[in-house]
Amino acid sequence: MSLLSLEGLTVDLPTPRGNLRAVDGVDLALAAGQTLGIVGESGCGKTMLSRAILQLLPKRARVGGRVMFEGQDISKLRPDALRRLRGPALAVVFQDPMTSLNPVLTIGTQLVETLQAHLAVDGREAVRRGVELLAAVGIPAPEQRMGQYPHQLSGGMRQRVAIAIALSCEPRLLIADEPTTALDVTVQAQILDLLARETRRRHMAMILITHDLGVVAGRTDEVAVMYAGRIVERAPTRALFHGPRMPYTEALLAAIPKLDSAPHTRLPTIEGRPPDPTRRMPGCAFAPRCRYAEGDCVVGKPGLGPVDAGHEFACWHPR
Amino acid sequence: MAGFLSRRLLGLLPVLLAVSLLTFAIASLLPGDLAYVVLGDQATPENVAALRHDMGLDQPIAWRYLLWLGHVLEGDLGRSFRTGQTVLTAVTERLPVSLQLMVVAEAIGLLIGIPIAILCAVRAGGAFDRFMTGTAFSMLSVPSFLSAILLIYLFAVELHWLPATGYTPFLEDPIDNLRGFLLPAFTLALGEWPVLMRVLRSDMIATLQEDYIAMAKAKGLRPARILWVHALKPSSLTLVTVTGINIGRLIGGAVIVESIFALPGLGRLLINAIYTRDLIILQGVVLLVATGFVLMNFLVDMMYAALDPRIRHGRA
Amino acid sequence: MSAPLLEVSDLVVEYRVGGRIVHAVSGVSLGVRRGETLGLVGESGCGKSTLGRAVLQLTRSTGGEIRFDGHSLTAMRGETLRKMRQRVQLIFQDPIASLNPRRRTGDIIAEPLIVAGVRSRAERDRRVRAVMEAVGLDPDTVMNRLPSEFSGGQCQRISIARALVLEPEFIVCDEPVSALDVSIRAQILNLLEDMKNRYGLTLLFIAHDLAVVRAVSDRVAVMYLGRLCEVAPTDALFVRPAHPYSRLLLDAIPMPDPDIRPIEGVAVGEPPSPIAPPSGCRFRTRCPRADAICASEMPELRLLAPEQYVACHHPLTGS
Amino acid sequence: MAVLDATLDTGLIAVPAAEPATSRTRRRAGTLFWIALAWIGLVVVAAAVANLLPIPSPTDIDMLGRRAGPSGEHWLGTDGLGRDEFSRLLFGARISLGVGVLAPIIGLAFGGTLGMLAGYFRGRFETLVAGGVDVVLAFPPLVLAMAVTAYLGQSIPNLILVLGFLGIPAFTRVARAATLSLTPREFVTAARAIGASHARILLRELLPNVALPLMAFFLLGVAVTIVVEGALSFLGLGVPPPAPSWGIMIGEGRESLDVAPMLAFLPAIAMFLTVLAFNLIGDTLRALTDPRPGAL
Repeated sequence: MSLLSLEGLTVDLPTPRGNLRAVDGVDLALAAGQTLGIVGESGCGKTMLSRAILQLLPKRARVGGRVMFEGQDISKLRPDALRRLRGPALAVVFQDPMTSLNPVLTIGTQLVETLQAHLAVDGREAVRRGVELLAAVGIPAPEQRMGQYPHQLSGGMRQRVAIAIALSCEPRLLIADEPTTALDVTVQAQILDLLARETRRRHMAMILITHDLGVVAGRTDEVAVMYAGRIVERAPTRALFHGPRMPYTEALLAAIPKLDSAPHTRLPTIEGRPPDPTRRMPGCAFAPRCRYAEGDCVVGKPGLGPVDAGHEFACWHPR
Repeated sequence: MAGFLSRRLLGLLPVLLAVSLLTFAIASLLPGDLAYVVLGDQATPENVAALRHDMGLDQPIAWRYLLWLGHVLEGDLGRSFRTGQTVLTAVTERLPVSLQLMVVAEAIGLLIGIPIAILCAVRAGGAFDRFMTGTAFSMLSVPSFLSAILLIYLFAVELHWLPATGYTPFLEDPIDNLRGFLLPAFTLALGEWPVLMRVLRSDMIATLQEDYIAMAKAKGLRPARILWVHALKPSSLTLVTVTGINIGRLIGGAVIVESIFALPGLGRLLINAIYTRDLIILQGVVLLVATGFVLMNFLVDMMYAALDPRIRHGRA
Repeated sequence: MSAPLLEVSDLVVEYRVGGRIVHAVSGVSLGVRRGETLGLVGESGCGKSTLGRAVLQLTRSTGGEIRFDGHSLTAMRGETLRKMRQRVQLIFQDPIASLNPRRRTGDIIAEPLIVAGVRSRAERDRRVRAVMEAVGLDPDTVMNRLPSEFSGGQCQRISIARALVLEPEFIVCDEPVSALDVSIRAQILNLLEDMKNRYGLTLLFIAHDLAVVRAVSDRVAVMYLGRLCEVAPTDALFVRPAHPYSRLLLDAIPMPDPDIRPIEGVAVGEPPSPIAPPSGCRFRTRCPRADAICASEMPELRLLAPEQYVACHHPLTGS
Repeated sequence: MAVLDATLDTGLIAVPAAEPATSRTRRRAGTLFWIALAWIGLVVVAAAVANLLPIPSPTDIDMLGRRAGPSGEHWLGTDGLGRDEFSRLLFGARISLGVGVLAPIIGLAFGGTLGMLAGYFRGRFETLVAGGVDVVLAFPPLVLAMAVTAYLGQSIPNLILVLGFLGIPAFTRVARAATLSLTPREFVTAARAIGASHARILLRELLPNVALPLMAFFLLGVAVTIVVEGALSFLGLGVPPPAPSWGIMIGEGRESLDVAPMLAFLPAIAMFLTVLAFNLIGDTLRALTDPRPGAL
């Protein structure tokens, strides 16, 4: 049985310009201990997808489909039951640790309250475990840090604190939503290392959401590519990078500047831009920008079909 | 923290100096010679000249300011030439009445405003929220003298529940004292709560959309803890400022309310000083009120630093 | 070899924040030759953007000199400086913030012409239309719209058009693509290359993304905490970096290739604060090769290989 | 009304974009907005044509017909001195609106300029301006207005001057805050990079962006000024009698609350509705202040 499975998940947001379908029928499964990368450009719905899994969508959002976690639909859970799940089962690391940590509470408070909300520990024990966690995520002088406020730490340290909080109750699934986008490249490498190490050590499943194909390449078991609210291709990481079937994935890979190409080589581009998500279109959402598009592409939406060895894609004319 | 405090205290000095200068300027540069005011219409030029000399009015203005400032620093704010009372006695006699009025009014305002703001923010856009924001918005357009009249009409003229005017010192009869204060304080509070409520509501709504609230939910904290610990503290910064500033500003409202309800407070003292052209009292009271306001602002800043560690650590 | 078009010598930029001095740029010397693209890379806070703005004297320098085409910009004031600025232009990172939200596109692009004293409305209109077409915008549809009606990529085109309309010789590109999605990024990078060829531009290309810099630059300068670490031809820098920091930057990039396993533990720590930079070599606190001399003596930029300059006591040689 | 001053200060500066306008509340604000505009239009027209209408003079005293009920001759009856209530309401609108609009114009002109210059040039000048604003704001505005009008003499021009002066600090704050937040934006740097002069940057780049918040604040300022003028007149320190001002009418009506409450309530309602209308329009404008960055 998979740890998490999404079945026909949709998220609709009412906007002044009409209904915005942020997530459009996503099916996805993740086994325990596996790491899944979700890649997509801004506005593709990857953040809404993660918020839907976490049940943290804005109130006005309408959700369809099911979010099955360990066999129960968590979108149907009562608030109490959901609360008990968050922390010990499901945890999250957000993009910007500056905004995801409360600026007026000390790091110690934010760590300890999480421990005390779920584990039967007294104050002293919670503090002891908090210090341990900070040390585990590579924060020097953890005792001192407990009394400090987020703004007194550097960006990388703040993200380590956020990770420590997320790990505090030993979750079975960690959702990391662009965890390194706000950080510098040398710090990004450290944070990605830390996440990889902890998922291995704790046999924890992780969904790593990012816009950067480079981030998922070396650190995930599987990758799903999102475009206009749908998953357009999903495959074991190596298969996806070596043999992308969906033209969007192919184009995305080609558009990245390579470290080994000569200067002043022209980059292959994807002309145009993603469709307006408030407008429903009958065919494949990528068709208007696709080099291989034919008449049938604008008529019907291709479904996500499995080919071999877990490689699935949504395209009428795959590569 | 000590450094922060001393820096802020040092910054107060020029402001207070400017406040004294402006007070003095208003009182002395305005038309209307004090000597004429004192002596009345029958003054002869000789009398006036003599009095001007006695009062030091023939000295250069800068010198007069320094003299006055010197007296002020010694605690001598002058003496009314109408009643013979010193400014200090007049103020100490009336200050408690105004303070009681302002504090009770602000407390009622907070008591109404805070719970409503929180309820509105939690269900922003809901029926209760829309009703209360609409009400608050309308209340903002009701000047205090209007609500005073409305309250008097309702509770004193029609229902006869509360006295329309009158003041009983607290020590004489606490019950009567409170009954007398109820209408005036409520009048001011009616204008206060919408301000406080709107400020807290919009800050709270903004805070509730922050990532750290999503994070707090994702950590599985209880809703009560999220609301009271994670959301309220960062949202209350503007509320603290407005509360502080408004306590100072209520003195303006107190002038009207005290004169309508015949309360012997600072506001009445001020307005009487204006009616009778009692410059010394006016100047003294204005100086004290403005100084009080500056000090109140200082306190607000300190509260701010206590609430927000970023300011405490010098990253305003 | 021609004389440099832009010559920065011993540039120092310091400013005060809350009573403390930030050492943003501390003694940087650099030349940009006519017609080349010099890439300037470094992490946030290394002073690369400050350097870019100092070139236009938008940030006044504290010491040193900047010469453009033989004229000292640092010595210029008032009217002469304003005239000179029209030969040097700037493209910003955030395409939306760099356009006035209340002015129409046509007016935004015409603004430099008005400031430069082009009186004739017809002449301005002609040149605005010409430059719009050059950057791939349709003048008739774009002219009367507000920036808020455009996507990030299109705003960046408008921004580029504004920089080009006076036909400058030199453009400082301050992270021009880092706010854009991968598919749009390639379009803008290609556009910059085209414009460079068409208008005979010299570019100072500031970025934190080494792969992007690789794609456009002839030479690359690496900056760390207000100082230059290494200046080298692009190929040399990417193939045999001589400064340990250049090496670290290269190793930290997440490669979009699943066969390259990320090396864990390549990066340690985070850059210290530019308010209190370390003595001697500023990178020594994170450098695996640091020893006593690095703390006591500041390394000067010296020639290591043809055209490859490095500021390090213990440069990497060989591979 | 002192309360309202604080609302203006903090309401506008501290929380410009925090209000989440769900589409429904927006639409509701839409209808209310037009009703408010219509009401103000009505009041303006009534005030403008008051002396052309076939109504009795607002100052003719008729001691025999005091506090008369509505009749063909006196549509809304007469006040405590037998003056026509309807006529006094219209002529009162003239004064309340006149003072209410003219005084904030002074504040807008001086405060707006001062604030923009301070926010743009920063440095000592800004410190000085900000300090001056703090000092003036330390004085309760109503008290200051009372003191100054008492000594300058009660006249409508004096009232406008004093209330206008008292509005300067608030306008300065708004303009400075808006300018401060705009100046570091890249489009201003871009203007400097093309060699635009300070004057051009202030007028072409900054002013169009500062104008809308200032305009919103101006409308809220009109509301506040009407209230302050009313309060001063109510206390007998504003518009000199026998000129009809809503404040004076409310003050006079208050004496006869027990026998003729309408004499206080009619001008009170007029004032409330007008102030509410200005607040509404100002607030709607404020909500629109930030142009949302376009496409999703």
